[in-house]
Amino acid sequence: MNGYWSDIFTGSKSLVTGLLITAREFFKPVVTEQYPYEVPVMTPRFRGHIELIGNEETGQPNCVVCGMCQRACPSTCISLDGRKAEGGKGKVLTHYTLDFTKCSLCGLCVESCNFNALRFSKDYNLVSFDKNDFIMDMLKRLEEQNRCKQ
Amino acid sequence: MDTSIWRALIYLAGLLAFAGLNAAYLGWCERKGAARIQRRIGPCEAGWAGLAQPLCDGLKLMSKQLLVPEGVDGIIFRVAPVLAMIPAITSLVVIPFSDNIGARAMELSVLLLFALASLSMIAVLLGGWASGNKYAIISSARAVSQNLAYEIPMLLTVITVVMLSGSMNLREIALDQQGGFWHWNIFRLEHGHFLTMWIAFIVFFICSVAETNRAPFDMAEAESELVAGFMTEYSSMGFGLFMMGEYLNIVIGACLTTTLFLGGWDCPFGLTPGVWWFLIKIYILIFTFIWIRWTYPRTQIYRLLNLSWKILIPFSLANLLITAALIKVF
Amino acid sequence: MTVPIHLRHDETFVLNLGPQHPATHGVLRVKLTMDGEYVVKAEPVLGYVHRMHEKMAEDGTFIQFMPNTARMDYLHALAFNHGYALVVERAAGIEVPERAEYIRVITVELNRIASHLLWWAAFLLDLGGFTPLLYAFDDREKIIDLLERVTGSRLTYSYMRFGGVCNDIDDEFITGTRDFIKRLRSRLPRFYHDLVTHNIILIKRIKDIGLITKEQCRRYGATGPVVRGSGISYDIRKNEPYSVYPEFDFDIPVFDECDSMARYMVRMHEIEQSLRIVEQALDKLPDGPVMGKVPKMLKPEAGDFYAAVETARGSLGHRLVCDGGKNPYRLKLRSPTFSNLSLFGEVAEGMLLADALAFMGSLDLVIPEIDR
Amino acid sequence: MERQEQTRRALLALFPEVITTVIPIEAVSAEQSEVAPREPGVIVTDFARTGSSLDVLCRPDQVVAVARTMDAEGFFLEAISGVDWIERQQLEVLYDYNRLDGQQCRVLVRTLVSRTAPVIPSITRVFSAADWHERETFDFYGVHFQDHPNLIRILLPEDADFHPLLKDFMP
Repeated sequence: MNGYWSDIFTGSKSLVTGLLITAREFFKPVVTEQYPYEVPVMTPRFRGHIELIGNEETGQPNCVVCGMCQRACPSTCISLDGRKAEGGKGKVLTHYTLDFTKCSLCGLCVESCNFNALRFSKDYNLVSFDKNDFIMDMLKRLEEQNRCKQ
Repeated sequence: MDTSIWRALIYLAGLLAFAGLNAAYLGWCERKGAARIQRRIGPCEAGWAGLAQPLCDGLKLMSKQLLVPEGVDGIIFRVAPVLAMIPAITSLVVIPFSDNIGARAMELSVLLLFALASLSMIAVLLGGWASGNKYAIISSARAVSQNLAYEIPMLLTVITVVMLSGSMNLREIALDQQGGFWHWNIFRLEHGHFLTMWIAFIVFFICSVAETNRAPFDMAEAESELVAGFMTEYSSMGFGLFMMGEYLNIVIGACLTTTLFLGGWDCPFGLTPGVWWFLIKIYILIFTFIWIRWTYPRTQIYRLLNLSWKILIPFSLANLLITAALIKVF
Repeated sequence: MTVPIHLRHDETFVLNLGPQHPATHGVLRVKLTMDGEYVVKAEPVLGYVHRMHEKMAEDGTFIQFMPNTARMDYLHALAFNHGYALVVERAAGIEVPERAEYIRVITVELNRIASHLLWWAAFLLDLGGFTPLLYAFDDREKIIDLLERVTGSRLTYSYMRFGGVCNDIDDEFITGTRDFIKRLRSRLPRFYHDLVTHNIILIKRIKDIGLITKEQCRRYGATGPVVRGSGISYDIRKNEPYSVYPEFDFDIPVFDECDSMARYMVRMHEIEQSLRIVEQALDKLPDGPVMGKVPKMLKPEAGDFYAAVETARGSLGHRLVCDGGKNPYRLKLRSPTFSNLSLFGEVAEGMLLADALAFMGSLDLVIPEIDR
Repeated sequence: MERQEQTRRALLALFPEVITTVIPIEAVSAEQSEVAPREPGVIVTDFARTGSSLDVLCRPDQVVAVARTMDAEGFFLEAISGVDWIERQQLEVLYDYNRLDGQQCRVLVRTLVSRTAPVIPSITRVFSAADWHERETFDFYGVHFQDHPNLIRILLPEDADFHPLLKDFMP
């Protein structure tokens, strides 16, 4: 029989402590972040989709069209090509597209590039109704960045 | 009690308004209360602090298509939600809101209330059975066994109260407890009733939580096991009626507890009795319903039945005997 | 306690639990043959989120499979990275610098705490308690912010490379982790134990439910908290020490009541043990490089290699067969929940539906890890 | 380490006709490729290097006997994986056994089966864990396990008619 009474006693005591804890929580300030009004700040290492880095003065991409990032990508979402530079040394980038629908943000491409030509962008609210909006042309994006920098 | 038609019409409109507003805004209170306990904000977009949220929910529910799945027992499927609402609203008739506000003070109002409560249980059973969904059938079987197990201790505690105040009429019971909280059935200092009556209050409160299928006894509508219980196949206003029925059952449970134990419209210090005290008590009790729901996990069907048969019924029987003895002695 | 009743095997009906069901936390389908509310036969059906990771491993080079490892058990992704990195380092004989080992242990243990917190929240949700979920997510969010600061992603990390980790941790991460440890230690007794563990409703709900005997554990090859809840002290970090785990002193919580309550207590104690490990690792964190010397294109020599790692759900094994080329010839992923779930059919017989779901919650399933 | 010795002696009982040769570790991988294929037997391998302490090669029909010995020794079945050696037209099935108590000893048991008609006796009677692992190996490689309780596909859709992990499988 004592199991019966101790059950009732400990049981109701645990129920009451539970209630007190939630009661105390009831009066505490709100913890959640109201998204559309308070916009979260991304940490410096946040990995958005990749983008080209242009050197400061000329604004040309540092990329030398070596294709390392294209090979390093596990889901083959980078496609780039270039043409011979006039001066005959090295290549100039003509076309650099990222198929963001297949990208898994793993960062292998940025790591494989040893000409400091790629970095992660910081924008995270990318939304669109059309799938081909995510086939991004990086060159055009770099030109826009340069234009709005002037 | 003049029986002019105007009085009936006014009370009809008043009670329907009370039922509709309560059913809608209890949803809002629940979401706000839950949010506050979980330290978030709750609905705050629609209208100031989300006050228009119930309106939007109502419009959304009404605008959705009322889908009657094929292979379903058509008539019963449509009747069940309405059947869930009818007893909830009709039991408001006998609730004594205050001295002069009270639709009808019938002699056997306590009996009527419990008859209507079991009627809503039938609605749950029909709703679950008619929708032909396996989950719904399991949930309605659970709901019936749960309501059955919890009506017995509830009735036993009500018998003690009726014995104390000598009449089955809710108005008399409330009148008998007027004049300060020491007259309330829960404390009742004279004749030593205070010894056991608070146990009756706790037993009655637990049973009313179980009666309205609210957590921690929401076995019927257990989201994580039976998806949505007997309401799975209902969409738009079918589901809406069931939800409003559930919220109204909570309101009636709270009104009954206040009238039987907390002295109806009586002011705690016996000064200014009035309907506002009645409403304050109801909303405190409703808040505890919400508070309990967002604190505890769900019990399992065996524990639920054990709790009732092994703990609540013996306690209410003991309470019945002790009060009877005390009445006899003093 | 499952009431021993006579199951009427003729009057049964089949109830499909899943693949879309709130309690399965993923697309697992369990074909339940029910007699009333009792489970007569339970047969999990898998494959709804099967992506054939093992074929992907054979197509790409060694490093290109690293992002995949995080997509299997996204709650404890860093342990999967660690397991894959270990087996390839064992195959290619790569040395990992001391600091990288410590960083790996710190991030894996933080990820284990986050995984246990999410299990606890989802388990309580299965049992009907909604509020603890919010409290657990409040704590878990702190860990995820910390790990995002270091690795760059919140859930599916591909942070580890063969020979070390891809970027170093900074002082803000260290101070943030120390604050987190203090904060969680102060919250554990009140929000986790007083509100839930000692709650009579929860105790009655998971005590003596889902009894797994030692013999069943061995026959089904279950590992992790499931066996530690049945009295078997089997933890890869102690039985098959890898990385720098021998340098930390932590103990393995073992309960031998074999029921869901024991598994619950094992995981709650493991949170405290992981906090201890992270604290000691932060104190002894050496300086130095975080990346060893690794050839650009890895070509490990032929042979069979196996490495096991302790994830939050059990022992994750990688069976790597190399033929000397730059792609893994065959990579078998031994996922812990695959074996833990295989005993569900036998243990869930004769249980009530509500108990069977409580038992499934105590097994801590992550469906993409089962289906791979 | 004595657990490893005890297991080795127990396993030797299954291969009476072959004297075990404790080949030094480095030779293990070398001799696998060019020298004549190994005869069934038990080899001690360096745990730190390959992750398993014993490496057993046995004929397909001995698989159940090995499983019974392992069961008697108190091991548990960790995993069953298939490997498709397409140049040698052979399918290799690897059984991993491990210990749940403290003594660490992982045993790798391999069997070679022809690629055209891969048939192996099932060990589900001994280890229930094998039920799902064998169904998965059947699912990916088409290895047919005899008297398996219900040998149907586990991860791929029921009506799939291909075995993806075979080397000659083109999606």
